[in-house]
Amino acid sequence: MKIHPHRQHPLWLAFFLHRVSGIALALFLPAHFYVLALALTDPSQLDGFLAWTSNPLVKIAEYGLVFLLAVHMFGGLRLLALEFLPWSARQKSLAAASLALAFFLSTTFFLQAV
Amino acid sequence: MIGLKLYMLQRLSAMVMAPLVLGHIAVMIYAIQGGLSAAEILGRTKGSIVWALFYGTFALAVSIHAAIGVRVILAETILKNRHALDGLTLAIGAGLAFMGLSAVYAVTAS
Amino acid sequence: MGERFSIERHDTDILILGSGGAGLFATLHAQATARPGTKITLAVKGLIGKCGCTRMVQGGYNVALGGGDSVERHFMDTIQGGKWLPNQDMAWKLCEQAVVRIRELENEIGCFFDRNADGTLHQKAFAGQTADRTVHKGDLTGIEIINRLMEQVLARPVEKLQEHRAIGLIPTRDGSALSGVLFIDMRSGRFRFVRAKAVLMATGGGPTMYKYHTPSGDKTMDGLAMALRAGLTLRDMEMVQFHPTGLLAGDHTRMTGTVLEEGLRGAGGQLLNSRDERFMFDYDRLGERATRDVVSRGIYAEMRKNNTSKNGGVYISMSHLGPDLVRSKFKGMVKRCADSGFDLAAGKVEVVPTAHYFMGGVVVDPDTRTGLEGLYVAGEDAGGAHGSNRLGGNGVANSTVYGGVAGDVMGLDVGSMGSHRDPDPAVLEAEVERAIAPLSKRPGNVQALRKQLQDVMWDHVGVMRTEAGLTRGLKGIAEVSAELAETGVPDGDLAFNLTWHDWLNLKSLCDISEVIAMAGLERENSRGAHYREDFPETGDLERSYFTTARREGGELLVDRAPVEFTIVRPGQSILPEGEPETLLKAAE
Amino acid sequence: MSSAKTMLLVSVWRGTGTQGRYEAFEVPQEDNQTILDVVSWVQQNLDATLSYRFACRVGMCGSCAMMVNGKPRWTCRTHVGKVAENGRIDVAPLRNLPVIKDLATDMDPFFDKWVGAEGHFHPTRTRADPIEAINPESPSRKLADEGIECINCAVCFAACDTVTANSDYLGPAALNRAWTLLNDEKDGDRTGVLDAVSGSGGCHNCHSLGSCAAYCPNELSPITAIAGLKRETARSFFRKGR
Ligand SMILES: Cc1cc2nc3c(=O)[nH]c(=O)nc-3n(C[C@H](O)[C@H](O)[C@H](O)COP(=O)(O)OP(=O)(O)OC[C@H]3O[C@@H](n4cnc5c(N)ncnc54)[C@H](O)[C@@H]3O)c2cc1C
Ligand code: HEM
Ligand code: SF4
Ligand code: F3S
Ligand code: FES
Repeated sequence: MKIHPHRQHPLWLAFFLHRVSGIALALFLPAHFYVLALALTDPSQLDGFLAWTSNPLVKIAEYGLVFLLAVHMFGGLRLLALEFLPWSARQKSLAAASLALAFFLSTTFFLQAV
Repeated sequence: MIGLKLYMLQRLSAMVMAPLVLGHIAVMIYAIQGGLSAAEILGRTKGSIVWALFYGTFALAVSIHAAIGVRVILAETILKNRHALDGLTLAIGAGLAFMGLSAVYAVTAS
Repeated sequence: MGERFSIERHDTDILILGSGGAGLFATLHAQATARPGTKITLAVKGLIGKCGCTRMVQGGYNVALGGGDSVERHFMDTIQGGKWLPNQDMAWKLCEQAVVRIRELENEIGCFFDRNADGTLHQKAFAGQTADRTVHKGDLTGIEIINRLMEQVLARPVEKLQEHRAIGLIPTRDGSALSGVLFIDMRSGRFRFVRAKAVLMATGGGPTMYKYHTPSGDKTMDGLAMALRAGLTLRDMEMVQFHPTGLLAGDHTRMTGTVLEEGLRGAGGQLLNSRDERFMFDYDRLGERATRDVVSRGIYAEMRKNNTSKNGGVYISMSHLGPDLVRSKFKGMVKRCADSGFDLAAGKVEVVPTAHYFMGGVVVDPDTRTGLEGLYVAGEDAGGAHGSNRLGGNGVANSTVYGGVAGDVMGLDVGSMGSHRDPDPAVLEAEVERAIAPLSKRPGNVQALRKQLQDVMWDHVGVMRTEAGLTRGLKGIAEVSAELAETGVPDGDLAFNLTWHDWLNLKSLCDISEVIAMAGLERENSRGAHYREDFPETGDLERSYFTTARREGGELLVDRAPVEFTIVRPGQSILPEGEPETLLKAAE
Repeated sequence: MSSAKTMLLVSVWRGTGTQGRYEAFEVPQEDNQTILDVVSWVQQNLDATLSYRFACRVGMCGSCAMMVNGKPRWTCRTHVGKVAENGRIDVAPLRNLPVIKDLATDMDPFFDKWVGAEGHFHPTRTRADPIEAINPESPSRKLADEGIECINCAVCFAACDTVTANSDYLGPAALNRAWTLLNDEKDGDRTGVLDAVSGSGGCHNCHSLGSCAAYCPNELSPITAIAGLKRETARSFFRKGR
């Protein structure tokens, strides 16, 4: 996929990541709630599910999920900072820093998980 | 297509969630160390008002936040009708809140 | 003529042509003055507020705001700058009303001009002034003025006809009054005739018939050409102001001719010839800091000696001041030069005198009324206020002051006017025929002809003039006109057809070029912007005359009329006894 | 003079409304040549019917903006050498505005939004009053000054994908103007401006994409101005509940 020329700058990419992670989280959320609600109706099914999650592939998927959450959160915090704190120019470094933090956090999670 | 009110709701819910997400991830990292089981999770959460409040707030905030977020994306892509948008936002928000609170109830009610 | 050239009809009460300082102010004032329900229409060749020269004003706006300065002093500077040729009543009203207009701009329109540390307006002195008088917004004063005016107009219920080019003033059958204006709706290529009870012409002159020129591309003397055809009298038509430092970047770029600001020379910029010598001191004691006309002539003389830069001009050099200083002090200019590949801060930039402003225009009274009932003229289209030379900063003051006056006067006048006046169908048809003439001719190169006219005007009717030269110029203009009459434009799609409009532009320019050359022949002395090498003297000030030009039948009649010294006579002053000649600290 | 001229391969969008296609032209390359010069050369020498718009030719009027190799630019101040890619240049009408013909767009929607953002001064004094003394160094004046030199070229408007996606959105330039008004001590309708930018097409629709600031030829920063509006509207939301 070619990124349109007028979009080739860091802030646009930051927006793109934020949006993609937002949608992904929104799609995942009902599933997550559903699984947890199983606890009420059928705890054994939940256990089965949790066993399934120790599968390495699923682990990677989970890692991805936490990564998305972290990306989205720090991206969102970056936006909140931009919008509510009267500072400005350092946008690009903020965008980069939030990505780095997200990466760090999710990697920690991943390392703990394996 | 959002005005000041929806904007404020989305930003406020985001601010509420930020610490909760951090907390959630921390719990997960901690929990995962011992390998998770349903019993273990439930053992911790069942009957705990604190956990109920923690996840209850989270569920409400995320419902509001995600519903508005999805609304914006829909409005900018495929759904230009204002009434349909309003309806859908409400439906998504309510749906998520119901599912979310059910889940919280499931894991915390004793 | 068929369906294609049918004329759409339209009515309004007040019609305003042009959206420079004059047109926009007229719109606002007419709206405020006229009875509620009066329909006001603003028609413009480009987009509202985005064309014309007011937007390009850099230096600022002259207005006497006290602190020692006075309307009297501003007036005396204007008269002396104009070498005693201005219509004194107009010059007076300009200086007097500028005070009101600047308050209006700040308080009602929302402009914010540069301030002193104590919060008062900052004022500086342009050349030819005896007080710090020029109000400004950095060096982008025009953008601030026009953007704020434009917003006000856009926010009001005014009818907007954008990209509507006026091509003819259509009188009534008996010729006693104006019926309305014929337009080409440029976007569709269709004709539209708009009847109006009162019409303001504020199309802003624009001497773009010179090889090097500063005004925006939409200005091509359409207004004066229309007025001439309508039988109105024009005055001071020989008076073309040249700015000494236009950017010279080659024939192929539209950047060529655009202004490098006056302040560069003021700050110590040096003009160098091909041998890297400063030559201005050969021509004037003040060197580069002499007035615009003197420096323009100095550069022109040096160019005639063939001591020229690569593209045939001279160089301006700032680097001796220290590139960093230049970069910080003239940020906009440095960036602009860099965009077209020049390093103003550390290198040399090629410059050439460039046609900047047109002092000549329609004869009007101080209320902007003309000899034709229903027609009003303001701004650069109107002659008289500046005489032979316009002081820097008096241009935008003139257009905003008289635009406002026109709006007030029209707003009141339409109240007492009855119904619309019907047009003379013969004139209407003749104007359409004139405009569509090139569509049935074999297409040729309009651009080459424009270049040809620009060379003729530059060489023979330019910075320095002689009888022989002006006569050659007239011949050259006639040749271009004749060839243009035989040159066609592809008649395919007329919508947004720039080449058709280039043709019409050139037609207006040819018509007015002829008048400039004729008036130049008529003035047998040298005043302000007009310099005759064969008549270098100023002439008797007491017996000052201005030139007039009028078309009658097919003939151009050029004449002289005595200047009436209604307020002050040459050699006298209206400043109180004992007032110092200048309030400026002597320039080192 | 140089020997054989290098030729630029110029691809120009031709058409009206939504119908159109690219046409290729060869234009001799020159020193000091701008994109506007290239387009003019095509009209003057190759195709007399090519439509485009310009006025001042020095970056003051904002009439000449187009998409050049996919990016919005003021063409009269864009040097060919800066944007040509291997001697190739694509020129198209500005994004996000209706096309009248070829490279000329209808800028009315842009200005309608300028007005919609309450982008005009609201006086409290008249021409009979003295001019207000204002400290040029005051924080609010400095904020206003930062955004005031907009030439309404619509480059930011064309760069912004939110404008593309959301036809109600007022867009960066109009909101930037609203922000300068809000910081103008002389302006008399703060509430009106805040209301105007809080509607369904208001500042809250901005996703801080930043394309506006990345392409503004005058180096203005609408993204910063809009953040300011979000802050001010939020503040008034808490204070007055609206
Ligand atoms: C680069 C530059 C710098 C300048 N700097 C200064 C300065 O610092 N101080 C100063 O006092 N003066 C300055 N001037 C002069 C000043 O700009 C003019 O004196 C003044 O702005 C003229 O105003 P206007 O309203 O008469 O015309 P303009 O502002 O030129 O407006 C003319 C309008 O008429 C329209 N028009 C033209 N033909 C037609 C037609 N056929 N049909 C419909 N509409 C038409 C045009 O599109 C335009 O909208 C400068 C001029 C230039 C070019
Ligand atoms: C943890 C803290 C979170 C923060 C700080 C946060 C912050 C934000 C912010 C500021 C926006 C607005 C972006 C814009 O309008 O440009 C946003 C959008 C969005 N958020 Fe979140 N968010 C968080 C968590 C979540 C979660 C858990 C979900 C998923 C369920 C989610 C889903 C969305 C969606 C779908 C959008 C719309 C994206 C868009 O408009 O591009 N967010 N978020
Ligand atoms: S903010 Fe910049 S890009 Fe946008 S219209 Fe103004 S000058 Fe042009
Ligand atoms: S590009 Fe558009 S989304 Fe906002 S930051 Fe600029 S207006
Ligand atoms: S032509 Fe005026 S900004 Fe380019």
